[in-house]
Amino acid sequence: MAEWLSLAEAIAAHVRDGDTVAMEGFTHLIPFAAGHEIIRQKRRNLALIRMTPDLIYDQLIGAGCARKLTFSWGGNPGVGSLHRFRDAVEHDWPAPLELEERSHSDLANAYVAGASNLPFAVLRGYSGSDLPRVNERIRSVTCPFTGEVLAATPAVRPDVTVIHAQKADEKGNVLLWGVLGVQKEAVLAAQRAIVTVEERVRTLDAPPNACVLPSWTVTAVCEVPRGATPSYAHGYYERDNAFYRAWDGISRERERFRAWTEEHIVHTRDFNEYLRVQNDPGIQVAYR
Amino acid sequence: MAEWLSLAEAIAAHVRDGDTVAMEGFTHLIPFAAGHEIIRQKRRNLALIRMTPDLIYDQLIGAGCARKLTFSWGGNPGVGSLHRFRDAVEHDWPAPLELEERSHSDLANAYVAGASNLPFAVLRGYSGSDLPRVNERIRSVTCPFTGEVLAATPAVRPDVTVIHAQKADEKGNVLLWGVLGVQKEAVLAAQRAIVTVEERVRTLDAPPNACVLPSWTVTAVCEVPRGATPSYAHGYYERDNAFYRAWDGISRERERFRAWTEEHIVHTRDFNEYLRVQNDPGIQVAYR
Amino acid sequence: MSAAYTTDEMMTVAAARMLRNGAVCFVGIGLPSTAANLARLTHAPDAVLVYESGAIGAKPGVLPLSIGDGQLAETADTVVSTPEIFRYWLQGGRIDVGFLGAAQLDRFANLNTTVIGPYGKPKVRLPGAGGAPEISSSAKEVLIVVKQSKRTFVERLDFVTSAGFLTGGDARERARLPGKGPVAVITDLCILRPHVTTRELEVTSIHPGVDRGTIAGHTAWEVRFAESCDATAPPSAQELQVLRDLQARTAAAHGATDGAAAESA
Amino acid sequence: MSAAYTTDEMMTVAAARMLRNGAVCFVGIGLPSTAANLARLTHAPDAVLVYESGAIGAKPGVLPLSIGDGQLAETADTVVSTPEIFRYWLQGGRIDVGFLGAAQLDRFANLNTTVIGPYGKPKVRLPGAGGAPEISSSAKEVLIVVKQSKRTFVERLDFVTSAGFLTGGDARERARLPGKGPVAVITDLCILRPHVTTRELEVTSIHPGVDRGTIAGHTAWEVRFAESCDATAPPSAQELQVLRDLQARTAAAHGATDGAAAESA
Repeated sequence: MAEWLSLAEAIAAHVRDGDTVAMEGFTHLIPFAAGHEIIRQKRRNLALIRMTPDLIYDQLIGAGCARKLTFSWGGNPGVGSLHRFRDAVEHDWPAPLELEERSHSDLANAYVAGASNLPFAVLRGYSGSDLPRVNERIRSVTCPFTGEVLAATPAVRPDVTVIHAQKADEKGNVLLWGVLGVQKEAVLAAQRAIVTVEERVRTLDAPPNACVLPSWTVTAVCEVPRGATPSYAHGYYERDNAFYRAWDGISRERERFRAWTEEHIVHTRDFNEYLRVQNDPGIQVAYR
Repeated sequence: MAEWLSLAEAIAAHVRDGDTVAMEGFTHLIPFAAGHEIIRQKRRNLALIRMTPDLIYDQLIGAGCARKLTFSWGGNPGVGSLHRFRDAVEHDWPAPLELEERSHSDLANAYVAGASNLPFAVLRGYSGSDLPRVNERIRSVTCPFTGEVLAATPAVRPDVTVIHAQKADEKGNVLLWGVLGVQKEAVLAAQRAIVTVEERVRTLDAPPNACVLPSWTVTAVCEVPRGATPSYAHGYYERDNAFYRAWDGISRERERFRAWTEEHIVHTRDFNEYLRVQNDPGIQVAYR
Repeated sequence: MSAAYTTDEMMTVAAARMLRNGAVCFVGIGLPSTAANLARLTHAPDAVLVYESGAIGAKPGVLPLSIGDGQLAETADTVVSTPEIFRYWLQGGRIDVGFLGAAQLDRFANLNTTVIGPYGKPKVRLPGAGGAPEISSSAKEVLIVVKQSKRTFVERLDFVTSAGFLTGGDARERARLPGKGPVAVITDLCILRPHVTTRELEVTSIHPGVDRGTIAGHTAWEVRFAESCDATAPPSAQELQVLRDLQARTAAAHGATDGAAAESA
Repeated sequence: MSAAYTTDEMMTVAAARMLRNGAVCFVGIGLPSTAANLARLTHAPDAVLVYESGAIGAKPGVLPLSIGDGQLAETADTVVSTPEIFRYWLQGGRIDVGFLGAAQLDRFANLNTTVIGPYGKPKVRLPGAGGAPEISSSAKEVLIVVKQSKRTFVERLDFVTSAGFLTGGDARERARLPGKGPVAVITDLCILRPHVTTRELEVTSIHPGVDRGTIAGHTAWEVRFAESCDATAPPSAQELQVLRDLQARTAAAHGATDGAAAESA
């Protein structure tokens, strides 16, 4: 059964130095508040997994939390490069970053294998690509019926998965909708799962086949309104496209990135204070 | 794009003698009207696939439409045996029936492989079971990462899949909800798909992550109200449990089964006339 | 104090008691569903019932006649597809307890739901495997509910549909099945549990009014009795009342005879 | 008659024209999304846009800035999970046309979106594969939209992220890739198509105001011209107006510069 905790408590209890951590959300519902809290609590040597690293991992990598990144597309969507990611890969700053690089189809299948308690997944992929030459964990398997050779990829089994969702009820049952990404699989593939939500509600009132994660599949649930901004939460707020563009400037140089991170993350108490410093339009009046 | 047809037209055009046919619906939304029409049109030598054969395949087998059955559980749920299925297996009546027997988990995975255009699926299954000894198409595959040996099952790729759903819009986009079974996978695994629906509507008004089959994945769509009875259609009508129990008596002896089938299926023009003969409580006043 | 009760009621109550509160339970139709719902309505209100039709957290007010009744979907926390239920939930290792029935079982709790007689020319063609082979391997624990008779408790299965402890001893571990396997067989006469090393089933609790001779007379192998063999507590008045109320509501809703149970896994 | 237009507009219009009505199109962000939506708003109202975020049949009123914008979900026929979109829809063989961009491509339309320089110590670390390797193999046809320059149209890729025709000839068929591969590369200068036997790209249509020397000067290999090399029709007034209206609506909605395009696959 999920335990309702503050985000600080949840990260303190369930994300440990050296852990393999998946933070998912495919452009939608990216758990930025949780990412900030990991930086704030100075976790180190994390093996990060995420299909689209996005700004959330640019921040974690630049802040020195990561030793490894498993990913399939590392850019600032609609804008350009992830400068902290590139700086780590191209210049080992602030530390070398081991890459385990895959395709979207591969990583999506690898999460499915993890959720299904299988050691590997089979896909029709990578034909003619150089990726299997630089990642020895992309292998092949032969169909025992047709003799066809297909790509094989090891299952993803994170120590902890962190996602953001729209709602959870008192018991900790979680509901998300809209662009679902790979969140359900990432939670079910993990040993532990932390879910931040926009609202804590009495009942979910979910449609019959909605994406619901029962309380007993979740370790901790935390109420963090606007916890996905600058990503968006369908039905709650829009994507902060201006911030995605601004990030290009904030992150381009090491010093400006460091100053921004100190002011906005390290020296803020929590995500609500971040929203205040950031002058986020959604900050509740109560916190001003 | 799906074409709106009468059920008789759809079966005439898209179900051929000798076809591999999957009619799915896991206790819910079983396409009985379509099954009757296949009997009425006297299709022969069908290779039937279905996780839970149920009354619909008992009828098709007893009527002599089938040469083969791929299945995982063949009973009358909550009642007992499928007598026509048993008579075919135990006494070759009305014809020998080749069995390809699997487990639920296997067949569900095999449909997923079919929908995914993979030649086989991998599952953790059958350990210690005799089923692989009697079905040489249950094989094994070795994980290229861990060396673990897992079960492998060939993909299901029907010539035609037939399902029943709640609604379709003018364009032929199909919506189903409630117990979803393996219908989406069965449609996507097939060369052709026929969908009967409770209602033709202007717009589906589906929730964002509902189970929708876009029109371009469906070959023919047919409006057949109550087309799943004696199974049920969530939101429309309940399961006719009395008929499931009555079937035990109707189907137990060959002669009574034959007489029933003649009167109710062969000599009725369509499913509406069947409902009238059957004195179904849902038969529209207009047809009386 | 308890009212008079039938042996079926004793069996159902004994099975229900096995389910601990909060357990996630994969339920088949018939006796398992009755027992799991009785548990939910008595000592285990937070038991999570998962039906192979995809209903997770179903809380039906009456017993379903089929594994996919509408009420299961309506009362569930969520309803997922059949592939998902077998892939992410059962194979994924999320099921604490799987309930199974069988047409035949042997002393190592291996189960047959496929055929009586040879596979190619069966005397009786049974429904088949359903979900049982993977429930018996992937659920963390398995409970078997079945009426006891020499036809059912056989010396040798005609067909092994689902693995219990295979040939006994550590055979199951050697076959690397993920779950622990059967922890109890609950019958209308007694409760049997696997011996800690041999894994042969032995009687650990005898229902009221039943004697050892009756149990031996309903078992085709020479059944063993545990050293400390208990007497099963009779159904309490509350257990009986909740069970009978549930069956009365079910009969009113379905027009079903309460004993209607299929061997669906 | 058409108004003055930019080379980017010519490229987008030429790409849009390639999409036939009713085609099911797997779309990445940036130029592919612009072109596909322009097609939908002009000659191909029944084109089905599938975004890798899971939105099937999206009909956005403005261009999405990211692959998973809320409007894609709101206007879609259905939104499925990321695993499903790659498994059932792309790998399942349901995509008629995949649109791709690239940082580098070679004469056989192989694509690089991974690194410039050596993989282990790159000069420029690009975003990576995304969906491209499987789009390029599983979509029935692939359209590539990319600005032409010697930095982009290279003699030899630093890294092959996604297969075009590999080493040319029947190499792609021999590698048993399911889809036909690239059918056209649309640039700001011209349209190139693979030669029927060698599969080397050759210029088949030259945009207005561009000459062969300019194209050769923007290609690092010795580019070939088809025997019957056409002149691309300039954007029509209607095409331009629909495109500009779309971009104006997008700018108003996002405050985005219209050229903002990532190399997301």
